[in-house]
Amino acid sequence: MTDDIILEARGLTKEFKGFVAVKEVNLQVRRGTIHALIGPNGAGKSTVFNLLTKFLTPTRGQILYKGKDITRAKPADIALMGLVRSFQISAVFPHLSVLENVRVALQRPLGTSFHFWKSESTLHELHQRALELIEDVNLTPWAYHLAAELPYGRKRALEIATTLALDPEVMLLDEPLAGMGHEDIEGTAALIKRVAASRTVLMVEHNLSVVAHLSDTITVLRRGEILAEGPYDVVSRNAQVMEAYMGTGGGAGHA
Amino acid sequence: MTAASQTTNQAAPKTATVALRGPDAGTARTALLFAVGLAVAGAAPFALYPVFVMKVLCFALFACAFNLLIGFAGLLSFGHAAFFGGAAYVTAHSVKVWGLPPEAGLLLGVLAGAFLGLIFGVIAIRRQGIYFAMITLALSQMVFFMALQMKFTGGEDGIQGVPRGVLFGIFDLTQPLTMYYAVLAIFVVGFALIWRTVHSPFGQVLKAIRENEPRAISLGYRTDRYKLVAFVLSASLAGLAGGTKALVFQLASLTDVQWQMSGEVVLMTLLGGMGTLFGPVVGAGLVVTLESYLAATSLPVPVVIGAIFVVCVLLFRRGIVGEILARLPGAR
Amino acid sequence: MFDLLGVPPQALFGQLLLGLINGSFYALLSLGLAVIFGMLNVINFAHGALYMVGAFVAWLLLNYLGLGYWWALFLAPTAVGLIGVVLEKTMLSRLYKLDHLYGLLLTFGLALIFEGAFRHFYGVSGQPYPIPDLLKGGQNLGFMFLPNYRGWVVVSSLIVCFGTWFAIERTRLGAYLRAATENPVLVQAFGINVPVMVSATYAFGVALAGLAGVLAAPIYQVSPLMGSNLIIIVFAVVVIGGMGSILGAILTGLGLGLMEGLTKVFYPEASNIVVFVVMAIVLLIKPAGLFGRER
Amino acid sequence: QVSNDVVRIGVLNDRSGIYADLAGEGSAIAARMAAEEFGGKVAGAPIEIVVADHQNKADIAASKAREWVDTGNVDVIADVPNSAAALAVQGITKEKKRIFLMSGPGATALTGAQCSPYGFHWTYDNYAMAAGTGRALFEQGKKSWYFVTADYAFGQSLEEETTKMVNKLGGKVVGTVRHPLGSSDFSSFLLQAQASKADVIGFANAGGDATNAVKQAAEFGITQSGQSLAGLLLFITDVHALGLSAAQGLMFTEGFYWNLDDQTRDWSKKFEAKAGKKPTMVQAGVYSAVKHYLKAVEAAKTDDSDKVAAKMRELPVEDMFAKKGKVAANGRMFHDMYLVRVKKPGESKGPWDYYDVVKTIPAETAFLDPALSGCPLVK
Amino acid sequence: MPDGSIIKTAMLEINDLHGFYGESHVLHGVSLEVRQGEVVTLLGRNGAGKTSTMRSIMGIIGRRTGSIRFQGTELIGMAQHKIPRLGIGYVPEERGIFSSLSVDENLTLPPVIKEGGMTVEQIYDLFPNLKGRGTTQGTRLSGGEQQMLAIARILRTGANLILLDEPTEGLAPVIIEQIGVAVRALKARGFTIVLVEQNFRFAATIADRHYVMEEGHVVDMIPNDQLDANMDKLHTYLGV
Ligand SMILES: Nc1ncnc2c1ncn2[C@@H]1O[C@H](COP(=O)(O)OP(=O)(O)OP(=O)(O)O)[C@@H](O)[C@H]1O
Ligand SMILES: Nc1ncnc2c1ncn2[C@@H]1O[C@H](COP(=O)(O)OP(=O)(O)OP(=O)(O)O)[C@@H](O)[C@H]1O
Ligand SMILES: [Mg+2]
Ligand SMILES: [Mg+2]
Repeated sequence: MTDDIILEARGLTKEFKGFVAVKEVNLQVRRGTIHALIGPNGAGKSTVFNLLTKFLTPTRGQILYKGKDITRAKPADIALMGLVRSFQISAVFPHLSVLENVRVALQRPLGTSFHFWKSESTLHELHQRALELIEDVNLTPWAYHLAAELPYGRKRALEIATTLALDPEVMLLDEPLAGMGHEDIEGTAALIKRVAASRTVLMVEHNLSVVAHLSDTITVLRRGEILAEGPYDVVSRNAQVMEAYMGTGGGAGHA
Repeated sequence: MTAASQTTNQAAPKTATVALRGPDAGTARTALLFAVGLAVAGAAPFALYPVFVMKVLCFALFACAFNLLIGFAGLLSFGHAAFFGGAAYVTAHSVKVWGLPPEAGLLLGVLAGAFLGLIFGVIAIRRQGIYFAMITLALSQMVFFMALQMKFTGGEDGIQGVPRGVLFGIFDLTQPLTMYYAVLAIFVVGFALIWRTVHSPFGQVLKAIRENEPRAISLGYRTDRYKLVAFVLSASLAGLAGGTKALVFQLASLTDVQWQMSGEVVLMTLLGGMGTLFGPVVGAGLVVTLESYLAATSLPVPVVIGAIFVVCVLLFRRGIVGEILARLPGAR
Repeated sequence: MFDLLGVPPQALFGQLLLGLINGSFYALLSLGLAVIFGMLNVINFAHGALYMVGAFVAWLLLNYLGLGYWWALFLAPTAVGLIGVVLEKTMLSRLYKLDHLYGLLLTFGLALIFEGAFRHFYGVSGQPYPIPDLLKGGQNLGFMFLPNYRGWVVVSSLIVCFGTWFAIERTRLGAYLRAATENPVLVQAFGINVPVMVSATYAFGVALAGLAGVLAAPIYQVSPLMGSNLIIIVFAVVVIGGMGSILGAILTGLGLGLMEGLTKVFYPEASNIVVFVVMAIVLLIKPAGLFGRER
Repeated sequence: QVSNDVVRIGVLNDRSGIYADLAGEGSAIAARMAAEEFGGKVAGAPIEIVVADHQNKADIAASKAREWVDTGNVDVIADVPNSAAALAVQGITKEKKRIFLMSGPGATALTGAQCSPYGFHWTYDNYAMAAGTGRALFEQGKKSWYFVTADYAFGQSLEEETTKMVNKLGGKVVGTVRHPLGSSDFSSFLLQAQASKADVIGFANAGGDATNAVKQAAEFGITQSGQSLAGLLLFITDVHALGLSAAQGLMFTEGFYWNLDDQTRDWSKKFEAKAGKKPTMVQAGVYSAVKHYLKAVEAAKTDDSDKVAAKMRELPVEDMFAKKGKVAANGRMFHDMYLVRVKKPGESKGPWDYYDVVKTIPAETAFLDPALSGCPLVK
Repeated sequence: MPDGSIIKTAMLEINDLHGFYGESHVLHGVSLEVRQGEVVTLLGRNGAGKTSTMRSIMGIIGRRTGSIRFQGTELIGMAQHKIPRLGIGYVPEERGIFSSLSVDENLTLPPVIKEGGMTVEQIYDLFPNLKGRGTTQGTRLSGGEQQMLAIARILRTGANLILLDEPTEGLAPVIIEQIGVAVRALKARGFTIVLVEQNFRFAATIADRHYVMEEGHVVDMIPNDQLDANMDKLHTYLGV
């Protein structure tokens, strides 16, 4: 069943000047699932995430994507291979319109990105696809607004639309719901669920109810090591997890 | 790694400057303005002193090339004199000593600009903001010292008495009006190329990089390469301007490679309006006029130029054209 | 010059010592730049001009008030510091919320004004400034003749540099400075008077330049142009060192002085560009500079 | 017979940069003094003087000169320090047939390959400064040289000219160190020069480079150890800037010194009343050149350039600046030069009393033989 | 330590507060009151003006009008750096950990203004994650650890009014519980606390009263003991 594994970390370790943030992590993400990474603060979730998306280089260990070793690849390269991340703090191009934001992601496959002598109108053929994506995330009324003018939640939606434009096989989301109000959380969670239908998602998230609702598999990290893994029901009943992460309220802290 | 630490600092994706908006103003209006400008420039040699207008055009092209970088890629180069002056030397030398026709001389000048741009770019492009400015400044100072020491540049005498020659074997550039229209044509070509670049697929990516570089990386763009291409493009156009200037004045001298020249082009762009298409043209016109006016007064030139700098930065950051655009209804 | 390729070791040592003297000027100036940059995020292009002003204040004190070197050593940096306060309060402080490039452009304009004004009033040939009597003469070190004054320059600037380093890296004040650089609003919200601290820092940074100016006056001509070429080299020093640390600025300054000294022996034609060549190489290998942190 | 009924003289020089002190407004004052001596009129037409700052930029000089000639009715351009600027203006005046009176620039090319029938090189040139000094010092018994040379065309040509002269006379050059333009610290170079034990350390550089080198030589006690310092291009303003205590003992060649004789003292006093300081050779040269030009206009009764140029070559130059001066075919004005030594602080009797004139260098040996200049006008 | 004589008197009174960022007017007449020793929360949707209210108190908003009185002293018009010296501590939403400072330096940065603050030992007991990380660069801590550090450094200063802007954001449930404990402990020691929260279930466990904000002003005040009765209303306000 190994070919079912789209992204894999083997013995992943990251040390910062003697401090071991991630220790011998073996992680397997199956194709077509939503996989969540949770754990107490400082457990190493973001670090694992950054290692997988090449924004950090591992001290030891190996990262395989579709069976290929990408341990030494550059961030831009893995994006080209279909492994795309989102940022913890919303990442849009503020002074481009929503349409242009999405179009920037769509235009690369045209192969004209270095063509400074071509007219911008050669990009108009992308508009239809861009508008479809925008429609998907319910941003149609905003399509011609500058991204800077969007409210926070909509920015997140735009970011997801932009990411989808790359048609990634794997999406990595770092705390996609952080800082959102209740009204946005539900919408965004639903959106993630929808877009995940045809791809693989790995996310870091503290909002347990969302994690419970969305994810197929949950990996719990503690002090850089994997503490437990499995579906929510299993993991949430693990005593160690309760002690290290959920606390007595069993995660009731969050709405 | 670079990018990792950048992500943590992305709270406010950097827009290079407040002034860097405006470029999206309506194409129709741009075209109209351009037509008017062209008409004015076409008639100018009959009303104004042609050499003066040619000088303005050379500097306008130089400033536009510079603006391509600061205004549309968010990179402040403080070393553009190296491309401008370096190309002037190469054009002057190839025309005078090798006896090449002016078009070949200009082409070599452009290539020299591009080559220097490539070297500067490879070294500087990995750093942003003020670092980038300081590195380009330092590198251009190195080019200055080399220009001073190398034999072919004629040291502080410069290359003098450069023949203008016959363009494409047809246009005799020793005729002042022919020279004038040749310079105008060069300017128009350069300007059009810049306009095209800004409104091209490449320009789009550049804008995206300026707005949020880590995000552009995560979308699969190797941003350094885009910045490098923009840099080389800008350097080549600066080279075109420098080569043309060498033909107009029939000389190439140290003035053109000095760091003060880099400062001057920054001033032109700032005064006219960074990130606006026409701003640098207006700025260049003003600065050149001012300098030729000041030459005949007893006012200390650097003090006046410095004061304009300070005033622009403190009160007038959008520049003249930027300010007009900002006030024009519907333009933003 | 080729017969110099087999330089005897003592002569080499002499040249190194001379390099160290230049290095202490670089260190003093790049330290000032680093302090200002660290705090205000401004690349102070006017640094070279204020170095020049420092030297001129010394000269003016001597010629109009008859106050000699030792007075100047104290008064000139103070005067330059006061100029700094005025500049910061009236101009720079309006730019902090904007892109840092504007600070560079503003100070560039200021540099032109200072230089132009001094040029206008005092010409460009420069003015003489004598070595103070106490430091006249020199020591025969065997391998070279070391003028006392140059010895004094090295010692005093090293003391100032390391004193500054200690104050910033090892004291609470330094922590305030660094924190306020990053997030002045928040530091203010902790009850620290940030605007005053910022002005004081700028004043201190430029006062260091003024001090360097006074130290330089007896060695070089006091001329309006003395700062403008130096500043670009100091920029290169700062880029090589990386803006990360104060210590980096000091050590790189000294190191490059030595490097330049060696070049003057082995290949003097290149002594003006050696710093830039080093810069290019360092940047290719270590984009953040030798001591720099990636931001 | 005068075009536009006015003789308009354009003084084009550096009014804000490194040559502002030795040329600048002082040159304009000198030109006006010459015009006043003619009562403000020549050949029946009023004399007018216009000035402009070329900011040491060749292109500004060129465009200003062009503009003056094309639209400003300027008949003659004077001064133009900075060789690049002068060469540019020479090209234009040649093309446009206007008289060009050069006092400020030093490039020998101006009377060599780039000479012009309308160009007159008046005050000094690099050859006179270099070769003249080399010869004069040799005759003083100083035979071995060490050069501290600014590493660019100008410095190298000074060094080359001096070397040629020293070798020709049988002296020798024991070493050279080339420093980049704009070096502020010369201690390394001086140390090397000192170690060479040459009789003379020659500074083949100018402006700030030269003054810093001289000042630091004093600091390292080089003159005390018996070596002589020779400047190959220094002006009285440089000595003024250095102060006597740093400059004492320095030797170099001058084209003019205000304190030479009664005539020079007299004129310089008038100049000082207007300018606030004593004249430099460049400023005195502007006066002399303008005066000679006006004399030629008077004699030719026209301002037609060809006729005036012919008259200028024909008439002897005779004023407080040049005694029995003569304009050669290549445009070089031959006059006596002076080898000077800077006084010790104690010897100076007042402000600007800086020189002992060691030797008068006769015009014939001071300048390069026109036949060797490479100027096509010399047959 | 709070002085016994002013117990039950108003510690903080805000009246008709208007706040602006440049041209944009974001607070439209906020009025509220916090008494000595109380824990009060500000609830409201994103953009309701909770953070802006706190920033107004600290004087770090663009411009403000109206009245803010702290223990009787008017804060509007007062120099920014004097406000915290009266005894107000602020933990900003974005945490504000300094990357050029080590964890220790971050912790000791705010000057101690009054007695009664926590000692470093007590802080480590409260947030064990911070222990032993003293020399780490501040922003190298994980998101949650940074949040702890941001709270911890204010507890040291002895400020008697503490403004906490979304202290639980990004924290693991266990840590949230710990923070709840800490807040109750502080309250017991007499501190007054104003808390911005999205997470009103957490808020309900610690607060005395809740102010609900909408579009730049206070629309309701619900005492904690009447929370259950007002649940429906609250749900509409917050859009849950
Ligand atoms: N560059 C670094 N240098 C030193 N320590 C680091 C660095 N980056 C992370 N750490 C440490 O590694 C540990 C794991 O950090 P990480 O950011 O991965 O945690 P996390 O699980 O994402 O926590 P949170 O939920 O709070 O965001 C933390 O203790 C952190 O302090
Ligand atoms: N620096 C600023 N400049 C302009 N407008 C701002 C600024 N900061 C906040 N605002 C605006 O002020 C309003 C109130 O924002 P505030 O941050 O106070 O809301 P909040 O209730 O704290 O929301 P959140 O739950 O998202 O933190 C919002 O409309 C916001 O867009
Ligand atoms: Mg994290
Ligand atoms: Mg908020």
